[in-house]
Amino acid sequence: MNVTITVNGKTYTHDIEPRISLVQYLRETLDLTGTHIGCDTSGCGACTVSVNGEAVKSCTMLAVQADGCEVTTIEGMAQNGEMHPIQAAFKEKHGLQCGFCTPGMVMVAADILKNHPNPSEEEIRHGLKGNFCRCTGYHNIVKSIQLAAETLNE
Amino acid sequence: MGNFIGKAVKRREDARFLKGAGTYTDDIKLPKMTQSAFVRSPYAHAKILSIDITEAEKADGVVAIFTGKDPCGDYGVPCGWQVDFKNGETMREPKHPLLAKDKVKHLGEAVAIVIAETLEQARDAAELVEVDYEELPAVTNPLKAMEKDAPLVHDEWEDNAAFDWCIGNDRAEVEAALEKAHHVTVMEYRNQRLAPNAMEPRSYIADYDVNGDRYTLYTSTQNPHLIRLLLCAFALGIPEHKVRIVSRDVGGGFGSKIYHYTEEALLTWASKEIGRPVKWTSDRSEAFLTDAHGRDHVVKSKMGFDKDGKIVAHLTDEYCGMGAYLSTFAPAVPTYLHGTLFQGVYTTPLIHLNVTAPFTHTVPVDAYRGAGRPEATYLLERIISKGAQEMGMDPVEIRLKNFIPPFDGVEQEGYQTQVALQYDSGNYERALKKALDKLGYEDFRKEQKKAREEGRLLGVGISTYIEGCGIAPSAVVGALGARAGLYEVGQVRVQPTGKVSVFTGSHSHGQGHETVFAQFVADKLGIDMADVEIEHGDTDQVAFGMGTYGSRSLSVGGSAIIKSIDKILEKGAKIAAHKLEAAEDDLEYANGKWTVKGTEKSVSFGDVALTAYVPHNYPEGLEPGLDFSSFYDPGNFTYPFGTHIAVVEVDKDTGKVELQRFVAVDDVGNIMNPMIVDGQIHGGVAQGVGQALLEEVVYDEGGQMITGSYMDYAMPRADDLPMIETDNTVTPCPHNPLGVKGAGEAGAIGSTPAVVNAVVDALAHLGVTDIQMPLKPQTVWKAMQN
Amino acid sequence: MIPAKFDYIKASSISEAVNLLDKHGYDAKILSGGQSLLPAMKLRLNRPEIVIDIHGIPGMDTIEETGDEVIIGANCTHTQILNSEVVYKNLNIMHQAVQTLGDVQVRNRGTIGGSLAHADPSADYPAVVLACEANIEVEGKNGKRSIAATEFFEGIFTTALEDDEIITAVRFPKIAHGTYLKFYQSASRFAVVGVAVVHEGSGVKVGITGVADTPYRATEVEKAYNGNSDAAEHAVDGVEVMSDHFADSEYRAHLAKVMVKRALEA
Amino acid sequence: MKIKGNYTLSTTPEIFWQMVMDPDVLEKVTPGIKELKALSPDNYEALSEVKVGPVRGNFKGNLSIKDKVEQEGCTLVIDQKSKMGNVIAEIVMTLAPEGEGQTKVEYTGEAKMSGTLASMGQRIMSGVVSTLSKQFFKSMEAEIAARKA
Repeated sequence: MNVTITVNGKTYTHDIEPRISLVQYLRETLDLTGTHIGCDTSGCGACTVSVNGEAVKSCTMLAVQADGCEVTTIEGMAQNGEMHPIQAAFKEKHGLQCGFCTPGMVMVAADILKNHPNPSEEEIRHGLKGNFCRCTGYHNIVKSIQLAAETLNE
Repeated sequence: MGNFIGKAVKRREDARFLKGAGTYTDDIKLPKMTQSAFVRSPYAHAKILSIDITEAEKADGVVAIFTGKDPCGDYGVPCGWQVDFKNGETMREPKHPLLAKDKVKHLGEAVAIVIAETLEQARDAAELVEVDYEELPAVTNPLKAMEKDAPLVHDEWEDNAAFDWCIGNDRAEVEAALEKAHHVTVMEYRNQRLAPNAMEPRSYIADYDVNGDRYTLYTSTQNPHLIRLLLCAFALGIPEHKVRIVSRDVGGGFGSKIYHYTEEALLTWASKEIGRPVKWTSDRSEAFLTDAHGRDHVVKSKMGFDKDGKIVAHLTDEYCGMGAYLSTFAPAVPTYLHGTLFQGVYTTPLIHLNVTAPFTHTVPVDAYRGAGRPEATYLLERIISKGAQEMGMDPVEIRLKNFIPPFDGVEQEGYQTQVALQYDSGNYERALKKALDKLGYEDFRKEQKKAREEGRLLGVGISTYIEGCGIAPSAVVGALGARAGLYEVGQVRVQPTGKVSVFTGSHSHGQGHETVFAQFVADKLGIDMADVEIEHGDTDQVAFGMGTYGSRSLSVGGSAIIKSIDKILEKGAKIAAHKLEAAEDDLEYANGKWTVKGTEKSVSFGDVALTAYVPHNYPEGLEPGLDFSSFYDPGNFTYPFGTHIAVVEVDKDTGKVELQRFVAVDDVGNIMNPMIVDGQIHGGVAQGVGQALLEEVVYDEGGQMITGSYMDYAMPRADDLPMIETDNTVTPCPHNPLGVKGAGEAGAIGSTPAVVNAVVDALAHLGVTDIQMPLKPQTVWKAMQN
Repeated sequence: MIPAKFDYIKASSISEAVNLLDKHGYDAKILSGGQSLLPAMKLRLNRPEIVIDIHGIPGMDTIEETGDEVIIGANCTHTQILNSEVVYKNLNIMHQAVQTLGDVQVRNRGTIGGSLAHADPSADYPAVVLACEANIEVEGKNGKRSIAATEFFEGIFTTALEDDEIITAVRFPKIAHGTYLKFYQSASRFAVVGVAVVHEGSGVKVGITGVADTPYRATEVEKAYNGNSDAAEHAVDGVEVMSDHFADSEYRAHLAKVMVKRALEA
Repeated sequence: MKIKGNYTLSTTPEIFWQMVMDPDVLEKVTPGIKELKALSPDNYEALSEVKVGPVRGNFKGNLSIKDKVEQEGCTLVIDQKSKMGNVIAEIVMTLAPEGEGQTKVEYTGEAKMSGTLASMGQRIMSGVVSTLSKQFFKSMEAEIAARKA
């Protein structure tokens, strides 16, 4: 069926099978491979993108459900070549190692910071519950989000 | 030490990862690429009566379907390490077929591959393949696999043993010492099976080029060259120069991406068969069923102490599950990577370990972060703490009594253990004391006493670990059964402009080689980091290599690069001397230039580089160019060590464990980039804590896996962990040029027993002396009730 | 993972959804947030031929406050409920429950109607609607009806909904004093035991999830309560307690008592 | 997976026994059964569709009855295959008269699952079985009522 979705500010119309998930659409049709697939059961959060300003797991949303929506992926976070303060904070605090869970982490961090501009460590950890990282032990991810909060509040 | 070495330089690979611009294998699309799906066994053990592909072949978009009856069924993947029986019988090495032909031997074993135009079509058609099985009895527990009437995994042998093995002193001597010991502590437990769960599922694309008769395999591997070797020489029998392995960004490995998997070889074969590229990316559900698992030891151990708490003897028998087939490194894990660590950091005079390695109807087991060393450390650090508890001693006191005294490997000789290895350098007491200070051990004990009076259950657990990594001297591993050398290769090519390209056989899957390697290369050459580029992960680009595992990249891969740098500087000096019209001996190299000692006369690195490639005015008899490749084969393993301390509170009503603090003082030798070392420790600790508290692959009696998704397999999430308090002591490695030891596995090795010791400590006054991992609330609560 | 093929229809009104459901009945599934349905479809544990998307139907995603009630539209996401002032002030027990539910991303998509219709035996909402004595508002081809929460859950994943009915809203009485406590399964984060306690005068109403194959009212606890939290001992009276590799029935029964006691004392 | 339960039906063991032994009745009351074809006495080929909550799929396989002791009990052997995995179950059913013309049915057994059903659905499946058992007896009760009427 025909679907119109705005991704990172650009509007696309495609004829897609209803069973195609949003993440497949992003990766296969739009070649936006920054969003990753880490599991089948909505458990790992690697596929997190923003739909109408809210973090969602794009493996657990059909592309047809996103008809008419505004989607932001990791590729849409940097502006004019400048990393978003959250991305910059992840680099500064070594909040990533293999990089696979990272796009999902950045996208969920944006949601956490939207709802908690001055998050406590507990609020950050609570907010990261839906995202697995197997490399960092979360330590530096928490630090990255704390730094991002400071930068965004400046 | 330099501008970059030892500094927390930010990672250069981060920009692409943070922008979603990394290139993981599943991100790659090739023209005319097909997709594939596997038909996998729903049984742990069954006869394949028939496979009917007629309906599937008719499905939309199907390009080809192959089963074990096709030629690919005659190929298999090899094991890379041979450990023979104690009685001299050769290791039993079953064929590990690319597709099962007559029998399936573990849940998830592939019986057919369906290749189609799209992934959806491949999946739909795979459902239409009808396989008729006759289910057979299965065995999943290593101990039960060695019972008399256990179902056989491989009919060609009379029992399920793949090999057996022992190390250490004479068994009778150890037994006699235990007889005479003042106190003997006994432990029996299972070091549970774990699923590595790198966040990137395995992914492969095979592309056969008919014109050039060449194969390219894009693979999410930790060691591209090793895969090429195994694929070419063992699995498919194709010449190595016809094969290119490309492994761009890899999303974590933790061991699980070392091995040569059947899917890699099968796709490579199939691509030639259909004349088009074939892709396969694992689902997480498939990953649980087919990625090599870790651990799975059944352990019975005794440690004898004298009346002062000094260890007098240690005897252990283990049954270490191999799974249904022998994975690439599997035989080495419970033997040479495990038994050789039984000395720990203690002066134990008598040690004997006996290992039986049975096949079971489960997915193969192989190296998982730490590989054999976490299992050794868990045993030692638990049993010494249990011994202390039983004898009424403090866990710190018993360790101090038994520590090997400090030695630096230069002034003092390396420490020769009872179990083959010679430790390079160590100061175990210093790390322990630093960790105790960081924690505030005495204050904690007071707090704990007060808490107990209030009915709260606080506990502290200590683990003073050592590991052997940076494998290794090839002659040694060869004598121990390795079928490959374990050196590393580093090529340094100085471009005519003075920029430097480094080609390394080490492969980063999160470790940050592009940054750390550039740090020391820039410093050694006295140039800017921006002028150094690190290349890896493509066998057409990098001469040779053995890959990244066993915390070896910096100590082995880094040393190979250093060797090439030395050659560059040696040759550069000749060119510089010629240009400066001075004797080589009169030159000194610093800050990127050769200077005639005591003068202002100098020539820069860039000038020399240009001269090397434009040799108009050039030393006679010297080859042009500035490009060297070196093999480095280390003289010994490296031996990082440290102390990990966990503080927990146990909910007395529910048994739930809260990890409140974790202190890690690690000695990984010299540190190139403290930020990255800390990061490695954090991640390792999280995985070790995962094993202690959460993780376990559970197969039921029939061989079905009941923890096959993130709904049932628990891994640490952000709210399961506290901030991890790290620190270091530095005892340089005496035998490699960087003085480094390795940090990748340390966290996972030291942390697990620290957490379990802490929980047992919290419950000690209730009479609890041991609990089986993982320490699920239910398990802890039940331990408290007995 | 890719679901088997299906047809997708987006309903623009409740009556359209009901008609579609009536027409396709057995072959159709309602999609609201999809957080439970889509994973099951991807694993091909479920393969509806028709998926009727009710997301976006006007009027189904509002939270309203009337004199003594809070009415939550079935399509309200968990996040909407979590962020609602009305819920926070008048139905704080729901606010507490939503905090423990899933994760940020799941809460952003999943809906209360979807969760209740799915009737997972370990979901959080069922305990709360039982303790609050909420009413589930449904609409089918025979019109609208209201089902008392106590009549709604019939078995594991089984509810009193007819094949042609969909949930349109949930009507809660305002609750001044209520507590939701959860002990979660460490992998799925679903409830091993979830306890909702509503205080009313000197009595309590207790809803329990995760323990049996159906969420239930712990009537024996309610009878024995009388201000004394020892009544928690009756938490699993007459209940067949579930068992799995995370919590066997002995431990789960014990946990139920512990959690009920804590909730009564909160 | 253990299966265990009991149910009291408002009919005598004699009548209940007759009903259970009648393939037409079995086909009618067993939830999801679409077709029951007798292969030999007490041995049927069954086609079924199970739909409980998140799980829905077509099953195909055998259903047989053994160890029959008239009006006292028997063992049901179920061997069903599907794309999601297979189910093999042996359920021992015992009947005892109870009160005025009633029958207490106790059933106990073990079900073995494989494939996705086993790795993904353990928690779900125990509930599915209990729901299906309840549905079976509910339908049986309805059938009894219909016969009485």
